[in-house]
Amino acid sequence: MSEQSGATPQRPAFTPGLSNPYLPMPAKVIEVITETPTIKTFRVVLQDEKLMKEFSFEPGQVGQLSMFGSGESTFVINSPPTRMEYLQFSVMRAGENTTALHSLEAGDIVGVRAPLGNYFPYDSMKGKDIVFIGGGIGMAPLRTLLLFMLDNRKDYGKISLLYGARSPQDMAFGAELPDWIARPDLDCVLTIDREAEGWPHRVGLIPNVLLEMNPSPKNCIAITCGPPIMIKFTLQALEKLKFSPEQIVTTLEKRMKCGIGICGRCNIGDKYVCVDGPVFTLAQLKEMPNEL
Amino acid sequence: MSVLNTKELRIIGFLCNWCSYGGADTAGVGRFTQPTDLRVVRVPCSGRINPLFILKSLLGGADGVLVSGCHPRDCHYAEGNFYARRRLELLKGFLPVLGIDPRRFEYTWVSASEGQRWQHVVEAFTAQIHGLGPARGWPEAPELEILNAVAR
Amino acid sequence: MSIQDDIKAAIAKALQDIPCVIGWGAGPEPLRATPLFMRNAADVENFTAGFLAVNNPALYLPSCKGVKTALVVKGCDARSVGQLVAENLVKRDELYLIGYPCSGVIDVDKVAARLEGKCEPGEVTRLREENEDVILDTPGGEVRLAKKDIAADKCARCRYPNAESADVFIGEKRAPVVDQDEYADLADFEKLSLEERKAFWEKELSRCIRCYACRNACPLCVCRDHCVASSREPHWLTQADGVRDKLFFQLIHATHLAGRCTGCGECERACPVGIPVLTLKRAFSRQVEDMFGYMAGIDVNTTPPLLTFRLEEPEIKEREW
Amino acid sequence: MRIGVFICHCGSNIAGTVDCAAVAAKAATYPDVAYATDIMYACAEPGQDAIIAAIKEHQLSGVVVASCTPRMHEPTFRKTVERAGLNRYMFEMANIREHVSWIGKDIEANTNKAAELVRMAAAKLRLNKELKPKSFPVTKRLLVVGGGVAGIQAALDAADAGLEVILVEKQPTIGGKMAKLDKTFPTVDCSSCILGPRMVDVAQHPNITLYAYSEVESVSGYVGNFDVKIRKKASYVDWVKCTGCGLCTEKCPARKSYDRFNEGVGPTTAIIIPFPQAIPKKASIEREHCRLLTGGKCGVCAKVCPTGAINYAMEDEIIEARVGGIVAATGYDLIDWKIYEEYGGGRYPDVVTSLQYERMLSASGPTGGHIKRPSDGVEPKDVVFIQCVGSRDPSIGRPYCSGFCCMYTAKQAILTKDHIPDSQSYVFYMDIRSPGKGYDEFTRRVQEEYKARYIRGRVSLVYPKGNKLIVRGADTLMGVQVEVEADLVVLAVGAEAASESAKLAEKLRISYDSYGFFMEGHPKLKPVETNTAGVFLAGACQGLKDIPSSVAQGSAAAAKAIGLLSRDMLDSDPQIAFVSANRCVGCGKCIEVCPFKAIQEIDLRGQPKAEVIETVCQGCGLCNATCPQGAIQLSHFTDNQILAEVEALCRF
Amino acid sequence: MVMNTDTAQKFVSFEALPAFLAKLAAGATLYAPRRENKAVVYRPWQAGDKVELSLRPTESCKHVVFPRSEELFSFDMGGDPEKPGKAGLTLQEASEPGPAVVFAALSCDARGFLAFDPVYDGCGTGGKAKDTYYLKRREKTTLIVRTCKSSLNTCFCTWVGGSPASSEGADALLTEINGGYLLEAVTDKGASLLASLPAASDEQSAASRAAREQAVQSAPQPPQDMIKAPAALGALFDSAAFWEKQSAHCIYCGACTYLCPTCYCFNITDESNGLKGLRMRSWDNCMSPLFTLETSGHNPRQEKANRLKNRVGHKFSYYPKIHSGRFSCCGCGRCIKSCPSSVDIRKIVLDAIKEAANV
Repeated sequence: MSEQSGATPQRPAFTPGLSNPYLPMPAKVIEVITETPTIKTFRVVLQDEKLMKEFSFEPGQVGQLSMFGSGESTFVINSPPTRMEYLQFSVMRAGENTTALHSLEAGDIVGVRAPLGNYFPYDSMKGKDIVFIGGGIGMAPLRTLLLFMLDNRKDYGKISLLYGARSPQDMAFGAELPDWIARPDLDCVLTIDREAEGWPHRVGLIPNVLLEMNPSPKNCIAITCGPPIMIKFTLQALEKLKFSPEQIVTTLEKRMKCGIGICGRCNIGDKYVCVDGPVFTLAQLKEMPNEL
Repeated sequence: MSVLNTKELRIIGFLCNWCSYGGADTAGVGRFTQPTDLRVVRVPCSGRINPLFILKSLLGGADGVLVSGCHPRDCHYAEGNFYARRRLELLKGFLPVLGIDPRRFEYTWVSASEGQRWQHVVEAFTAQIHGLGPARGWPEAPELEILNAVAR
Repeated sequence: MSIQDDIKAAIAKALQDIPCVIGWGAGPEPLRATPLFMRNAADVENFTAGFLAVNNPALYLPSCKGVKTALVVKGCDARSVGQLVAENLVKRDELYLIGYPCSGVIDVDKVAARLEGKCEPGEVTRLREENEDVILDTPGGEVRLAKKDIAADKCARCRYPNAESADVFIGEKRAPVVDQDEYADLADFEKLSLEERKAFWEKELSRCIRCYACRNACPLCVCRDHCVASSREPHWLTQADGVRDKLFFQLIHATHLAGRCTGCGECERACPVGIPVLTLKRAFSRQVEDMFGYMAGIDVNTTPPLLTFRLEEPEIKEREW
Repeated sequence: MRIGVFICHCGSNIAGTVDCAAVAAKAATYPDVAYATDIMYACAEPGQDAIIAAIKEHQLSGVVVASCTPRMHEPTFRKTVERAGLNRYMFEMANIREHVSWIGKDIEANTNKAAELVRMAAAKLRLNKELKPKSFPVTKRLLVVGGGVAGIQAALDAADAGLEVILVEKQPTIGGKMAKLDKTFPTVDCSSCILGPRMVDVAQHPNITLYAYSEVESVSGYVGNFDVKIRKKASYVDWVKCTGCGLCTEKCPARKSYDRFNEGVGPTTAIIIPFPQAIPKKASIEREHCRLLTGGKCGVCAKVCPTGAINYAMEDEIIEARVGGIVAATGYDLIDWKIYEEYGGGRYPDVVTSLQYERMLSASGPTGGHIKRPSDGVEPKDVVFIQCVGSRDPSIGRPYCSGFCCMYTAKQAILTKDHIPDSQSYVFYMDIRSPGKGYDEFTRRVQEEYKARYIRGRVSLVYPKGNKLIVRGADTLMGVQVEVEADLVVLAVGAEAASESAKLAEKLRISYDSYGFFMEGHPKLKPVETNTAGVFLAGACQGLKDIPSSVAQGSAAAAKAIGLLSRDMLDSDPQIAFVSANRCVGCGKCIEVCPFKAIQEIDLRGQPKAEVIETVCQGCGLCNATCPQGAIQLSHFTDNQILAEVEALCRF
Repeated sequence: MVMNTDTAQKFVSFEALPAFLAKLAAGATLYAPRRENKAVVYRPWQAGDKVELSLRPTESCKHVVFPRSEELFSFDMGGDPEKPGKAGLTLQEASEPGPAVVFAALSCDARGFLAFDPVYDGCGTGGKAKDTYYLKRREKTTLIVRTCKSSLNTCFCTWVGGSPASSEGADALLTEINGGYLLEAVTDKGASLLASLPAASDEQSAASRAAREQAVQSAPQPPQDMIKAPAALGALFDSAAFWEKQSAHCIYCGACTYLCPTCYCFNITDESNGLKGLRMRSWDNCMSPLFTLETSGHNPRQEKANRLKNRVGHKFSYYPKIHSGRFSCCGCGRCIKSCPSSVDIRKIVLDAIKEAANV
């Protein structure tokens, strides 16, 4: 990784709230937002006020959200560290635990183990243009960094967001989109895969729209997250746009259990996504065994 | 619960909705008095009953398990009880291999009209289980003890 | 030419049209062979059949689906294949079976018992077959053992030594063993009282490490990647180290094998801690045979008994309550 | 989940032996239970309103009602929770009436048991999923099985309402038992005069397709779309060509054939038209009597047939049809009275059944309406009627009253007097049961006006003496033994379900009782429905009844069928199996066992997988119990839901 | 804490062994190899139990510090009388483990713990997230290993830095000599355990030394180029053909991992009954396809070839890269000995080295 790119994810910043890293912090769900038919957003507050006050994390770090009796799943904390009234997790219903999480209602108690993993190297991105490319639920990890950067707007150059989903109904964070679009300091492009009635924004697959947007790689970092197939073609598009591997940052998803680099399942070669990731540059990924 | 612990045993019944559950209803409508031990799990068809439900019950602390379905040829779903008959018969023959008294499990057929027969089945089975007494449990991992609301 | 060479010739011939032939080759130590996937002439040179050809190659068939595959099979292996075919889990026309007369296979645990006090089976440095005997080189010198004393239990009552369904059969067919009761292996267990049986399973299962070698060695256990042993939907089992869960898994396996198990014994052989898990399946098999006259893996055209029924079941004495 | 629990008192039905408040208090401690209360009548309007109010007030997402059997009110409460905005499947019932309060008086045990049943229900409910029905098109065609008066009525009513109707009759003619009757009680009007026109209507109705001499071979499918196979039995006569002229029946040399229509009163030919008003009026050959078909020599009928309709090579034909609903109207048969040795066990020719006597009375019968003793053709003077032959007799497993024998015996006594004015009728009876309109008056008339002698008592023996039959019995009113010298004895033989009703029930997947009578959905509230959706009952197949009741039930069954088939689309029950495709290994075991062929193999990215055909699946769950990895699960009765109920018991 | 071994040699005669074991068992749970049916397993020792020393244990003793399943904590969501159905949350950590002694483990078993130690000490998080459950047990466990008198066909401890007489990772070493056993403390923990025993004579010490030397002599010779293993495996990562061939007969059960003294992977699951339940961890294994199956259905190691590659790669490539060249393998050979289909990890590694040389 070149110094110049600066896009080096940090070493783990594990700051457990308790001495036992497996013990979750009890947290109360204060709000549930139904984003799409399959995605719900949960805003939680640690029950221990002191812990909540002291809680700190970096954009891109993840947390293990527990539904007691069902289990834990890993989600990025998609609220930014600059807004600490609550921690926000967005959950796509797919398996048993995410289905259980979807039954949560305001007032319910969950467990949180956070922050875990590394984070976006936002310091080294200072002064640069940023292109966010998010697909579907992949918007969640981008949201935390996007809001963080908007909250520290002067530190960064031009910020663009390309956010795509299958259809208007599948677009998460709908409540925030009007604001993002309206902001003069954010270039927000929304797209859906196929034409839909009343959709005023773009239509087309993310990589294609990205090529149309044609962002300049000069002094620019592209940050992308989304389903594997979208990532695959987005990376191709970015390479076509002459982004170097050092300029492309993504965040990975793996099956995780312990979250602290022990249980052994999230490794890619000698890297553990839960502690060495989830944020990697494409340059790093190219160094690693091809086992995504 | 406390008093009943000594006078009731844990008997689980798996009843098909169309015949035997109806038969139990008919027994109720007819006010045919029955022992109180039995707890009924309603399933659509005796063919729905995976023998593993019965094994799970017996390993998990049930003292007796009773399955009842439609009489052969009368299955609401035409064939479910024919399959059940084979599976349950095999299961019953298998229980002694585990050291479980096969009399802790019985299966029978009771139609929706046979309230009196249902009464007889419940009486006879309950008496049989009381005759055998409480089943000896199977050890679990110690950490699972918390799952038991009542230590058995 | 020996039978071994004849089989090799048959394998080589099969390889002309078929990409892979599964048989056995030299294993990591003298008492053990290992399944061998032969794709070329050099592989065939490593082929070995006979007393060490323990593994059941039918195990690999479901994962070969869609690709024509040849197997060298013992009689018991052929039964597993037969059952897979009967259940339409593999297609017969995707298979090519090379049969040979099997005279029994080794049970390393029996060797261990014979070597007790001398050395461990893992210290045997060489095995030679000499007619009905094997000669083992051990640290304490040569030990001669009769094959029949160290052959697997199933071999002593083998009724199908000849892979009747083979596409090509190498060698003279052997006469089946008929003098031992098919379920003689259950006799000792059945002498136990109900209480003793329960204690027996509690003791044996307490050793289980939940590695599921029994399951993965079973040629008829087809769920493998989707086994309910670790699923939450359905959630039959906890992952805890308790006899109840461990026994329950064995009951899942046994009930799923009821009417399907051919008694190849691979589950029990695979168990690293020596739990007699085959007993559970054999108990079902005997009942299935008594009740439905069905022995798995013999007739590919008969539906396995738990997937069918008869309107009248003469052997089922339904209880009248 | 936020669960609300409602413990119903059902007045004192439950509260009498269950401490409902205690059960509610216990239920309040169960997982996810946010609200628990007891309630006087959950099913009544105030009860349902209270449930709806509680759902809204406490933001409940699931409801448990502990009350009567779910077989009774589950649909009611599902609608209730639906009215409150919940999915109807977010509801469970605990049966604490039929399964608790009504079967024991121990309040402590009952209360505990009720609380445990509620715990099971709540444990299951926590795993319930919202289910939504799929709708599917309905075949607007009705199958009526049985062409007796009930079936005829059902067919005509349904056809008049615009439905296509297929009427299947086992015999070569419709008309059933009523067609055999001479007169009907209590009006003593001519049976064929009132039934005949209705039969003609059937033949002529553009919406009715009649398959006589046919039987239902198999039924598959389900409400809205049953696929039926009908076996049209070989009549050896091409009915398209047959004009019903009857020439063949006159010339047929096999004149000793059993006359089924006439109950064996006199012989008939091998080729027959059952009776002059038969519908269809077509000839048919009874194979076992035909000289050509059994011996290979004859062929007379073929020679005489003016239209060349005879076809000895004819074979059974299978007709396939899809129908939306089915009415079973298969009627009854007489029991085998020959088991009664005291009546001669069938050895005395002058002991006849009531139905044989009807044929003897009928002007179109074999005796031309003249009553003659079968033994010698002499007109009888003293006729003894014995009631309850095979009715109300637990010793032969027929403890029930056949219901109509008292009335037809009275009618036959009247007709006897009409035919033979100097005759004397004697009636041995147990009780006279005549609760219908004008019925009791009728039984009085026969005694008072027609001077029939009614003797209350059983007949202990009938034996021949010379050319008479001595009927010995008790007169329990007088307390004396009586003996009557009879010329003819008529047995009022009891009835039972038609001989093959059980087989049909199995094909229709409906229940039947130990006598073979089909089980109605509910003895009070669903007298013509069955527990199999889309199958209705009419007439004596459901339970013995007389003509007016049969006709009424025929109309009622038609009304139900019309109601069902008036809809273009039906909602399928969403309690069906579903496949978790990523767990399915495509082994096909579920496909093998599914009784409904509701599972098919599909190809998913090169892998074989099972797929449930949603409108075909009936939700039996056999596949679920068969799938080794549990990849196919039955909605609303998943493994985890059943395990939750088991755990709710075993872990406590 | 390693101490001067020369000063702590003790002797226990065959006859005195039961009394010594009883003493050990009095203060801790004493695990000793026991014959059960065809297997030799480490079980809590009770007076009268025969310690099986003629056959090598089928399983490793890792379950003493890393139980096959254990509670992490329990939870109770009930308890609020105002909101009975669902209320608060009480978490209760699992109770502290008691002291344990393992008697007569194999020397390779002890070296297995050395593979565990850095991982459970939180090396992944720079030491920040320590696995307290493991560490507490490890600390409270005293390990007495034994010198192997001979090698099995499947033994290869010498390939991976071990030896049949190694006491690395153990607290004491047991060597059979004439008339009994010589016990040699390696750590203070070991020494305190042996304190009550009589000191060994010089003769006995010499005999023990000789026995150990003899054991080392008889051990298999390591291949020359094991050091190339990490690079070779790295180079072959994308060689699907190599891994398909090596894994063809593997039946991907977990026997190898569960018997392995260095395999430390686990699963975490919840079990509950109503409002109460527990979070537990249990052994898991990388040969299972479910190990890495993601919720989306995607599985980075869907094929068994990939899983075997990860297992071998972890032990001989990834782990050494992170842990200064140390293999995560102690060469006990149990994975080979007990493999139902005779997969031989030695052969895979050697083939890989050979193959990589050709690439």
